[in-house]
Amino acid sequence: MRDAVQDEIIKRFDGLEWLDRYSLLISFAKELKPMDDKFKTEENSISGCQSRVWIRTYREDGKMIIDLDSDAMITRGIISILLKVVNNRSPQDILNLDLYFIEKIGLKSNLSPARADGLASIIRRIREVAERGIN
Amino acid sequence: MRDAVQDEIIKRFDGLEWLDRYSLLISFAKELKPMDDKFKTEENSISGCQSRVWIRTYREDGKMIIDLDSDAMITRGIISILLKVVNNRSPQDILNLDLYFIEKIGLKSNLSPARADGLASIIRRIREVAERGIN
Amino acid sequence: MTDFKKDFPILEKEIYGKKLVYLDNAATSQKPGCVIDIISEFYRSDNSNIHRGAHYLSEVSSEKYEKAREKVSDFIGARDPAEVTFTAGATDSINQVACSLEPILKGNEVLITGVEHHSNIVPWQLAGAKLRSIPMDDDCNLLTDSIEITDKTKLIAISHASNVLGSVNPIKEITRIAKEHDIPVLVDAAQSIQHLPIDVKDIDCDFLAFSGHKMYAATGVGVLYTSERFSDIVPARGGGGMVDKVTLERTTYLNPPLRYEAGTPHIAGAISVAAAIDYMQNIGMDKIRKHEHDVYSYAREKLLETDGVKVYGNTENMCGSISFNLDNIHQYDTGMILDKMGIAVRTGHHCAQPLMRSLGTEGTVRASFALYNTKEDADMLIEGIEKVRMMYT
Amino acid sequence: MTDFKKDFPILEKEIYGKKLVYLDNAATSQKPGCVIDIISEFYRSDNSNIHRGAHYLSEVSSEKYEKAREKVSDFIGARDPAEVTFTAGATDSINQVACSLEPILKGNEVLITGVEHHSNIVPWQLAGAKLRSIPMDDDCNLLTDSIEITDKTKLIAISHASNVLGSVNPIKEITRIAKEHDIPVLVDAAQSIQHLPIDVKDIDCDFLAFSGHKMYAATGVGVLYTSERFSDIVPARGGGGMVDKVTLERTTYLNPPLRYEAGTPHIAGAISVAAAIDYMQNIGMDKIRKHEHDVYSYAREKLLETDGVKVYGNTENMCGSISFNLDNIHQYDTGMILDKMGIAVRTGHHCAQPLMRSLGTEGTVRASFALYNTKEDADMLIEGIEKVRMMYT
Ligand SMILES: Cc1ncc(COP(=O)(O)O)c(C=O)c1O
Ligand SMILES: Cc1ncc(COP(=O)(O)O)c(C=O)c1O
Repeated sequence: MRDAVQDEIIKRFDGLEWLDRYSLLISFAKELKPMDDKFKTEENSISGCQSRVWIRTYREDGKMIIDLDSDAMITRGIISILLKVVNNRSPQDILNLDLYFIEKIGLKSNLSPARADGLASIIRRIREVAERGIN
Repeated sequence: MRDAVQDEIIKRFDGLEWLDRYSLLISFAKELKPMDDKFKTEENSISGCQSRVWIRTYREDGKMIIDLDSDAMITRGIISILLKVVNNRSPQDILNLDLYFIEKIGLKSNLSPARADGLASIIRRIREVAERGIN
Repeated sequence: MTDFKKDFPILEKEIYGKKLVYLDNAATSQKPGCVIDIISEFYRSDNSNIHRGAHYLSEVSSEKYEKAREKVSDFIGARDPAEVTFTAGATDSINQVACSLEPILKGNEVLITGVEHHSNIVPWQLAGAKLRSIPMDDDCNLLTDSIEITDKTKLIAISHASNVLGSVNPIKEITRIAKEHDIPVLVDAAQSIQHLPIDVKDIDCDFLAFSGHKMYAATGVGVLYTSERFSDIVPARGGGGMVDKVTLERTTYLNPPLRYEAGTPHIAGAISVAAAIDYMQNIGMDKIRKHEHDVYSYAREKLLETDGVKVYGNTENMCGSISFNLDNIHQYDTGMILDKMGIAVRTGHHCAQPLMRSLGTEGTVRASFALYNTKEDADMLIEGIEKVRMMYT
Repeated sequence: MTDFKKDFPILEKEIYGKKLVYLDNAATSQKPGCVIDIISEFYRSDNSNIHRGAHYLSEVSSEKYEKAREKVSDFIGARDPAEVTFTAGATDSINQVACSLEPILKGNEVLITGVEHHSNIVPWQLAGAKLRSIPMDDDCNLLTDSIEITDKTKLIAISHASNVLGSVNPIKEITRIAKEHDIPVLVDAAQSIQHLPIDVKDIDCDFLAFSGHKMYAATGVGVLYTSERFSDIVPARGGGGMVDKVTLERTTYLNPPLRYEAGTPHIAGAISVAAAIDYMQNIGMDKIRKHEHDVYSYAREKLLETDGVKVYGNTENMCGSISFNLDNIHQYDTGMILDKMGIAVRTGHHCAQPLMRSLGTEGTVRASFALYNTKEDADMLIEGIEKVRMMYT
């Protein structure tokens, strides 16, 4: 299932060298609105070892609003892109999403089970919230 | 230090095939006077896993008399040869002995530390007794 | 029948000028070239420590390690790879369970069988448990009707197949009875994982232990399956890789499988287990089992037909090992002479002294088979036995 | 200086099109081709289970295994090979000691330092001991004058070198103090065995633990030196190979070393440790140490000179690891970008959370060196760091 937002992101990464990809990630990171420190609590954190990630979600007009932040720039960059794709959608939409951009822009290694703090656990957490939003 | 008894034994094994060596060991075994069952006690046994070995020693005219037996024929064969070399000598003689026949007749593998019941532990036991005989 | 021997470089060897006939597979199996190569390849191009790596090689190693876990998980029919942890071997796996369950076992009772290997005896003793055996008949069939479970019985720990006799225990029958009493069951699969189909869901055991080196993989690696029912027991070992938060006062643990893997694991070993499973599955498990069954039955029959040979144990299903003695000839003598003919068997108590006592012998000669053994190997064994008998008369 | 890199096949590799600069040696070292070949060779022509073998291959394997034990014994200056047991790794070695000493430690106290790896923290907690740290100054020098020993102190367990900082602890000073109070000392040599001369008689420690995989040998194997003073403690693990007589009621154990090696050991692993020692000794330990010292000092100085780099710890003797952070850049970011330049470092808490807390950081970037690293590798690291800083401004 094609998705315009993801396709657009994939295009921006297309053909870039590794280091340039990371530069681009950093510029995405800079676009991300920082989370208010008061929300960076233990409960809101996604446990891991490499970088800390906080998540906060709420509903507005049936849409899920997701607020994510991290103390590492690369993680922020990934989060920033992820939010472009998943934020502000209905829980069912989110569950239906095929996040093919991850593989296409070469972030698959961040998904490995070895990376407890990787994209995988962030996505898992978002899906869990979305599922609770449906039931 | 050359030793006539050992040299004689080495000559008998010389040039034999593996299986023939073991046949010869078995015929040596048959020469060995069996130990009286009443001496085959736990205390007299040399602990090991592969075959049981019993030892009994006493002194006669300053010489050490060693009585050895085993429930396995190959071990009996080895014991039988060993006794030809070490039996009926003074403790000091026994301690001075260089048991070169072992390597020469190809029994070295029976000496490996892995063989708790091998020749090594029998020899160790004999030496221990001989040492006590000196002090 | 294809010739599997050619896959195993060591089987080309000559021992004392005779072609090696390796029948000591219950002690350890040989390794196919492809498994050996995968170990080398790992060290040559992927080696790195796993988990939490910030770098490429660490990702590669971690991925291969976790893929190995998945492969094992599928192979034994686990619900989830998190139920599979890599250990240092079957003995280590059993010790870990004994250590984790010590608070429950101490002063209580573990029910075992009369054919257990010391590795399924001593760990329970060290945990402070008393041991009792399920009765068996003279052929070493477990008398499951006579299983007696008391308030003190906190675990049943049984081997799937005996390393001495090759007898296969009715483990499903036993887990069924255990479940009625709500008692966990540990299955020692050290001698079955390489011979019999195993599905932990079907067996319905709580723990399953086996070694890599007996199933064509590296030394120093084993597996412990821990049912998700036991996903929160206290880990037996502490160290890097299994903790969440550590302070001097208090430490919290990760979830399984990492919870049960303290320290750097045997990464190459785990990968070799997966490679060995691949090797077997490429041949086809059914094909292997049929071939093994044919050779095993043939060898057993031949031995039973041979004059002056006493074969121990006789149960409905059997695999792997056959134990015997020659009349009036010490097992050590038999083993030594067979060795000189290039035939590798093992002799002694096979780490099963209680069984030896009930068989009324100090030891046996054990011939144990693997997928590469053939009827010709069995013939060589019989021929060897005849020669031993000749030498001793 | 000869080029040792050529001895290590993996160092030929390119990562993302860049030549690999491997600086994650404190996590695990790479293996020289000769060690890899010896492992393969073992499986191809000697593989068998060890001890009590009645056959040729078993004798060969047993002998190689025992020779490996002797080699390790000589390497660390043990009085007798019986003081050396092979384990599954440093973590496993420490856990075995914790388990054996549990009766003494439970409810009492183990004295550690503030730089310990979780593997030298959690096992003592699992044994029911309380932990207290020897105080250190801001540079992570142990304040041995302030060591406080109470009636509850039953063991001192210290790392020889820190896996995070590279700081070397004054272990001889500590064993001296410990002996005055008749308290045993365990030395965690996981990060020193490959860098510093070690003589257990000279150190006068009671236990010494290290891993094979960090000293150019296989994964899944480690060593535990147990002084003959502790030759009769209760073994931590039970199983085949370590017992004398086994009945369901009572089991007696063999003497060390077998007493402490339950189950089939990692035979190929032990042999690989001996091969790794051979490899190092063939180069010459002094030569290795001088070279490592030169490269380490050079890298450290360069890092200290680089703008915006904070280096942690500063003790008189240092080896192996250097930990640092770039101002305002998360260690994870630094590690990821360096990785993309082919430079493998590790980032995070390095299994030393208590130390991280006292350093006031969540993690560091760690570059750790082995005998094959060169000043050029250090230059590449510095160059990489400059690039990271550019990307982040
Ligand atoms: C039935 C059984 N259980 C456990 C073990 C122990 O296996 P390992 O020595 O690989 O730990 C063995 C190996 O001989 C065995 O045959
Ligand atoms: C100081 C120290 N101790 C212990 C260990 C544990 O070693 P292993 O993971 O090989 O068991 C390590 C390894 O990181 C270490 O650096």
